[in-house]
Amino acid sequence: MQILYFAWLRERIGLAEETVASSAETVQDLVSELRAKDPRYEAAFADTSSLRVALDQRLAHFGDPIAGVREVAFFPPMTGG
Amino acid sequence: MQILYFAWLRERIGLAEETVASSAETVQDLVSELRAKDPRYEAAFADTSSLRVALDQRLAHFGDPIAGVREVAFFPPMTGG
Amino acid sequence: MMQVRVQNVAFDFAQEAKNFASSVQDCGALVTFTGIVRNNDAGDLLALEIEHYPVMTQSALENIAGQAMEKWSLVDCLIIHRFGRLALGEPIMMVATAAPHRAAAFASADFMMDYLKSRAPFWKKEVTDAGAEWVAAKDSDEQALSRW
Amino acid sequence: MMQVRVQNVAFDFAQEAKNFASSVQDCGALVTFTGIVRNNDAGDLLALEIEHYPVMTQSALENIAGQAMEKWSLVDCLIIHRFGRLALGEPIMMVATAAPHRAAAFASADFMMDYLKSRAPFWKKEVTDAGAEWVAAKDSDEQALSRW
Repeated sequence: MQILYFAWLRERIGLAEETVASSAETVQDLVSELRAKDPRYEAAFADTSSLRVALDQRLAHFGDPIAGVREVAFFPPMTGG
Repeated sequence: MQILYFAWLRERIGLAEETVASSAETVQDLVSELRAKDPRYEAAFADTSSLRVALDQRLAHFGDPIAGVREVAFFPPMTGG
Repeated sequence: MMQVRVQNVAFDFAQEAKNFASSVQDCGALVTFTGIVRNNDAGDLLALEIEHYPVMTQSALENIAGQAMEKWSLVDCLIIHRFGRLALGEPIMMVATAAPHRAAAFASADFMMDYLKSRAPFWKKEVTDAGAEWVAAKDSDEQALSRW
Repeated sequence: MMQVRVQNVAFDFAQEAKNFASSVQDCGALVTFTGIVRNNDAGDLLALEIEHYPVMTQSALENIAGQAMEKWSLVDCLIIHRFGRLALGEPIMMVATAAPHRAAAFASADFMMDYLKSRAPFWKKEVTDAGAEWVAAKDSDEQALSRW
């Protein structure tokens, strides 16, 4: 599974993209696995209410299942326009 | 006192502008004087709720006084934009 | 600052928008509205004729623009309105607003359009093969003013 | 019909508005909104850097434009959004809408801006002499969506 990070999340984790083997059932489970990896991840994902997630390029919720998903992207609230 | 007519009011009266000597106190009084002049005026001013009035180039009401006013304009509701 | 033009000659709304934008400083949001001569439902419109009340028009539009400037603390605004005979597809009028943020730019342009429709002394006539007919004012245009 | 462009290079909003207008038929009302890089409150902004999520951006914007087309039966609409480094005064993005009447043209442009702010994957960073800082999303932008 491909995982992407954007904006300050990318900077805090120090990585734009990585491939992860995960057996997580939901986005939230995946976040728990990531937080366990490293203190940088733990800090970056400390408050998921200030983060957004997209599954295969579609906005999703942290409770959503990720079975079959190929690309998970995490990022702060968007500031376009 | 100068009186101006616009759009269909001008066409029905057959006149864009005329000078009138009037002792009317309000716009409504002036309308009554005009209606008495001629059947074309009577027809044109039959329903003042479908007309608008401006006194010296400012939108006004039919009950407004016209003492000191130099130019009275009558016209249908505006359709700019 | 705050331009109002009432004119018979055609104008290029994109060129006007460009000039307007290049004249403003410290503007984060720019809105333009352009009204264009559109065919009627029967599809037989030949032209639009716009009558106005010359001495009053300029001051009525300046009043509307001035209200918008003050109410939304605009950086600048522009109104152009034509009169006379207009062909299908020609711009009738435009408004442009410049503000620090988008909400003010949108609301002020919307406000100016509402006031311009019902408070500026213009009257439209549709010319078709069958003759010419004055456009009736819509109750909804008058009601729209209660929004502000 | 319905153009969406995500690009690094600068664009001329007036030229884009002109092209858009000349491509539409039977349109009585045309609205454009342009967002421009504006100085920060401290007045020391050097540039704006916009990051985006390339694979997702185009489809997110097409989704927003498609919703606007359908909800207001638009004649046409346009979204252009830049990414990368932008200088003070440069256009960041624009939307344009064409509709038979003004209410639809205004509301759909306003709607697209609200959705674009909170639902399209762009992130702005302000670059100043003191360093670079990510722009925080505003609660009011998220709340604005409840209008539609």
